[in-house]
Amino acid sequence: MAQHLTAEQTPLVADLSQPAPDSRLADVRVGVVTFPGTLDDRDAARAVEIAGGTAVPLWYADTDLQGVDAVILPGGFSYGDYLRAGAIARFAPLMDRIVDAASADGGMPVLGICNGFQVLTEAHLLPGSMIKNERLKFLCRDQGLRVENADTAWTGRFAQGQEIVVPLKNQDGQYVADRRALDELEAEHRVVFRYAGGNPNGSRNDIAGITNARGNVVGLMPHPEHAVEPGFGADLSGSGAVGMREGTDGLDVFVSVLEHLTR
Amino acid sequence: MSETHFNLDTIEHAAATPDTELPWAELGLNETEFERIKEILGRRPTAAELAMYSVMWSEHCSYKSSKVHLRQFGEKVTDEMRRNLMVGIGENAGVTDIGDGWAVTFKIESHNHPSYVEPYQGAATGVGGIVRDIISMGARPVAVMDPLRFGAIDHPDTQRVVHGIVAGVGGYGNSLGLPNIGGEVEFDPCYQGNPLVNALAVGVMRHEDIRLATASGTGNRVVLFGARTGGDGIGGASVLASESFDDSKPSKRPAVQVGDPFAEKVLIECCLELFKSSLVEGIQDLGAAGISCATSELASNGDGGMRVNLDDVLLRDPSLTPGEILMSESQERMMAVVTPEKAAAFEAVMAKWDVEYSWIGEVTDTGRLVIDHHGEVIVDVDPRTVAHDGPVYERPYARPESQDALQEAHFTGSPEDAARPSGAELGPALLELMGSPNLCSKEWVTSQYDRYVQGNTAMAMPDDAGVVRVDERSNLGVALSTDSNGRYTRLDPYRGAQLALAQAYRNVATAGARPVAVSDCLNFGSPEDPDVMWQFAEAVRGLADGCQAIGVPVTGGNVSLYNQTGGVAINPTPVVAMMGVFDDVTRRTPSGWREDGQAVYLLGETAAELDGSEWARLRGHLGGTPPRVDLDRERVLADMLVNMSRDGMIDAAHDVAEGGLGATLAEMALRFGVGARIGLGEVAERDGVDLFTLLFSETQGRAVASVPRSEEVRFRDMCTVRNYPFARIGVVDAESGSLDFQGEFAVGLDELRDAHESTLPRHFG
Amino acid sequence: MARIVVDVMPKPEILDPQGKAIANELPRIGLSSFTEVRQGRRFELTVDGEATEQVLAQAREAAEKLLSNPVIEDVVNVSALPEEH
Amino acid sequence: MARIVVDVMPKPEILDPQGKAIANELPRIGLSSFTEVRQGRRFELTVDGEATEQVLAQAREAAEKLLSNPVIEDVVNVSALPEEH
Ligand SMILES: Nc1ncnc2c1ncn2[C@@H]1O[C@H](COP(=O)(O)OP(=O)(O)O)[C@@H](O)[C@H]1O
Ligand SMILES: [Mg+2]
Repeated sequence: MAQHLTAEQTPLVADLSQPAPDSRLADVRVGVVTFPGTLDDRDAARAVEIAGGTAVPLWYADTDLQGVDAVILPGGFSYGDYLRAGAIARFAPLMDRIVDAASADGGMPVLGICNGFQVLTEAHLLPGSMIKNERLKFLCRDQGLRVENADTAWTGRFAQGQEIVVPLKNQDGQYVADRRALDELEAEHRVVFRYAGGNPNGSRNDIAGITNARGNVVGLMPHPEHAVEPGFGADLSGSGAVGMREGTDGLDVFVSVLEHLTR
Repeated sequence: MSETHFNLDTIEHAAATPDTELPWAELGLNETEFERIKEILGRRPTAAELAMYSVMWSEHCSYKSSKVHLRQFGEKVTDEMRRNLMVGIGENAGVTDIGDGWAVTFKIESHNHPSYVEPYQGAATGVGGIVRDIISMGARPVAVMDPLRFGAIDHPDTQRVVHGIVAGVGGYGNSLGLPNIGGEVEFDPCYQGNPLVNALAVGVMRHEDIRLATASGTGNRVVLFGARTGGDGIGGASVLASESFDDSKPSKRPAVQVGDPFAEKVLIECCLELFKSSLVEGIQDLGAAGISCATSELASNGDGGMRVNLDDVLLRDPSLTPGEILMSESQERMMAVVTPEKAAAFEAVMAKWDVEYSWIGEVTDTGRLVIDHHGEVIVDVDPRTVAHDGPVYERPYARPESQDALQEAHFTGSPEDAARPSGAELGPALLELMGSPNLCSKEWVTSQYDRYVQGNTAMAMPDDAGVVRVDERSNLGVALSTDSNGRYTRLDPYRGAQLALAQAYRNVATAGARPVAVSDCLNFGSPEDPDVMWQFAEAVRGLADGCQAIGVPVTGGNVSLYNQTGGVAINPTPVVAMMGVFDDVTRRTPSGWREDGQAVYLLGETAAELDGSEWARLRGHLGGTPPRVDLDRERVLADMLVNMSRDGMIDAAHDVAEGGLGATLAEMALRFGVGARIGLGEVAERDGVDLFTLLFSETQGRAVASVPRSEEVRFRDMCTVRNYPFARIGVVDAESGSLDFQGEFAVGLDELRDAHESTLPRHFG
Repeated sequence: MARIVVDVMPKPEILDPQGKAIANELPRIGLSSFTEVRQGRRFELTVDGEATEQVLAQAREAAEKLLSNPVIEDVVNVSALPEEH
Repeated sequence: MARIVVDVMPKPEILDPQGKAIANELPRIGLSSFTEVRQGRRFELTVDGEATEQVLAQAREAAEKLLSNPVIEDVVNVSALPEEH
């Protein structure tokens, strides 16, 4: 069993050069894809490094996954979110490789955050889609989430039902799917995160994040990578008040996948 | 083809047809200016030359009315002020050394008029423009801010303007991945037909990465890259497409510019890659006056000349005339100078990011800017005469006769008057103030902006300053605040500008950062009105004197004139942006207390200064003289706040500004939802003011801090040693859920929050 | 029940970043016939009863006042939708 | 030069927040004939030459593959634009 890296052990600053506390985790290579218009790629890479893994930048136009063990599709506005969020990015050459690797026997873990989630739905790796927020405005706030499924590659460190707080920031965050797809998601326990303390955008069934049947592909709208570093995280945490910007509830998403891959 | 066909107005043709009528008046030039152009050239200008001179000699580009005053920013500098200044006024943006080999560049600019015509796109392209200024210095943009001013909150047109502008600032900034870390929102009828959209961007770089807008090295190539050139922003200059110059049918020119934030995001990354590999010798963004500005500035800042072939410019609209191409303000474009050896590497970067580019010319040793079109020379000028030798006006100015009467109309509000509540009325008064359009929570606005992206935001709204980390290893970082008070400045422009400076300075210091640099955006009415010109002259003088007094230089800025509706000018609104430096951003001071039992201290003394205050505004009063400014005292206060923060003597601090001490205490309690017990009797007695005055007067040089019990002795010692007045005015009370002014009145935090947060949603949904 | 369609397009001289992004992408997915793409909006307004001339007049007013931004967009069509739909 | 129009609308069962906001606003500006509003997208694709059957086929493919998301949207029309425009 790999050594857990707790939030207290995490360095205060993203010192990318420091030796990771656990060399087995450090051996895990997590690819972070940059599309034109991707914005939170450096943040996702920083989160991977703070969690103890190794972040590998991947370029959308390449066709080589560089032997990474997992992939993150970060947030942002790929192609300006023009047409529909994620609609153009999904045709990137690298996406074919990612779809293959996610569907292959090994079932490579893939995490789509915000725009990355939108890309995954456009690529049909995950069901449903996102439309404009109910109130039609971009919304940035600290958002409560309930972890509904702690068995995916990206949520193993959480407890079932645990409440966490991470930043939410998007304009097209309202999750929609038809009745059948929703029923199937619920029946198969594939809702991974649900909004807690108020649905911010009108998403069906308060859904904030879902997974595929195998649990290796996860997409969510809020941003766990923005709650990983004390001083630069959320103002709140699921386990009560913390200091200003001290909330680091998102870190366990990244530690989870490192542990999952070193099990 | 007719003789006067625009495309054929070559320099030869111009020399041969000296008497051709030219539309110089339509292009905004006056007769003297036109004569001067002829004198410079020794002939009449070609249509293309006329286009260039007219845009470059416009108020916006040449600062012809403001130059004589702005000079003071350069003259009133001390060695102390110069110490950290790496690039000063005159370049696209100033650059300040913040230590450890890091440099920071920031600048604030206006996009007022376009944002009234088309609020979303006007605001969006305002953000886009200022960000390109920052990139062109060689920096990676890391944050934006947006001081905004709107008309009356309940005016029907305010809806349109507010929704559009806020969505536009957010839509563009969010898409670029730049955290929005602060700004201002003010509502006042004077901005009804002329909202102010000022946008600030800040960028960081290593010292060695600073780039300048110069074209040097004969034989180096000039490249235009990014978006294609369209008819945007030619607007008033559409005479260039009209029948008098072109017998083909007049083409349509867009009334407004549309921003493409995706193109700009790609342009940012693409430029950073160019800088990293040292692929450009000089670089310039394309903003106002487009190619005219970029070519003439690059060439005149360099050591030679430039030859450009206009046929090589990629066009979005093929019907553009040469003059229009030169004037077009299409967004998301850059111009760079590249050595021939690096051209291939440059092209590879463009290919990687899928950015269109075209080589349009080269650097020459002629000292002339020569532009060809269809194989003929249509421009042949000394670039300095276009870029730097524009007209300079000493506009007449005089103190308006009405100023005395205005200054004598003090806010009197007698104690019996409803305008001056006392006793039990003070609770409702505080609630009314905290729910007023200008002191209410701005969350409705700020929640539409991404403040997290890039992962380096250590502090943002609603605290006193925005704070971003620059160096992820050392936690070195900067704090920024923007401030202005048009009402104060209306009452006394000299003092008003200094008040804006003092507030921005104090905000940065309250957050815990050492103030080091200023940028400013001077929003005024028409310079042709002597009253307005007087306001402008006084404000600049106040700002320059003020900067000298606090020892912080102006590094750049922007002047926006002609802000008026009909004949009525806006309140003069000099927005001051202050930057401060942190050795370690994790030491920043939040603006609210949270630890039960901590002592609450007030720094500074309170005088009866209600003229121009928010309270007076609530009662419909504007008159008298604004609060006094003592910048030496501000220096002491700032120094104390920075040291107290660094040495851990305070846990929270918030400056006292608009709304007075009452607003400060209410905001501190609301920040983390923690109440306090406050006793103001002793301070009122010490300062000789009543409770109403103590709560709502806007005397400067004050801040409130919460101090851990263990630090009280050190805290008091520091104040005593520096001879700064202080008073222990209360205790943080985590249980009470209220702000309890003991023996006087109490307001529940729920009630307070409701008053504070419901105003904007109630008006804007 | 009847439906009225309102079509709104960006003015030809106005930059359309969305259309541009789509036009760039189409050849990459093997569709290279198109030289330009413009993206606009289509509204379907439902009325109880028939699409009378009076209702159409209201739709035209809606198109000008609310559904389009006359500074950057043109209303290119307001018409009743044939019933098949 | 010819133009082809592609119209895409949100599926009837998918909530349309923009349409809803417009429907709420219309009565406020005095236009109360409409019981529902849906907002979709209209694309105009330009081709050099004529709108041949082959070009139309490409447009249909573009509509299905890129211009619409079948999970939430229907392509309601792909047709050549009459030349008057
Ligand atoms: N337009 C805006 N954009 C971003 N932040 C804003 C805006 N308006 C106000 N804020 C933020 O809201 C907070 C309160 O604003 P204000 O009362 O003007 O601050 P102060 O009085 O400290 O200058 C500050 O953190 C400010 O930066
Ligand atoms: Mg403040």
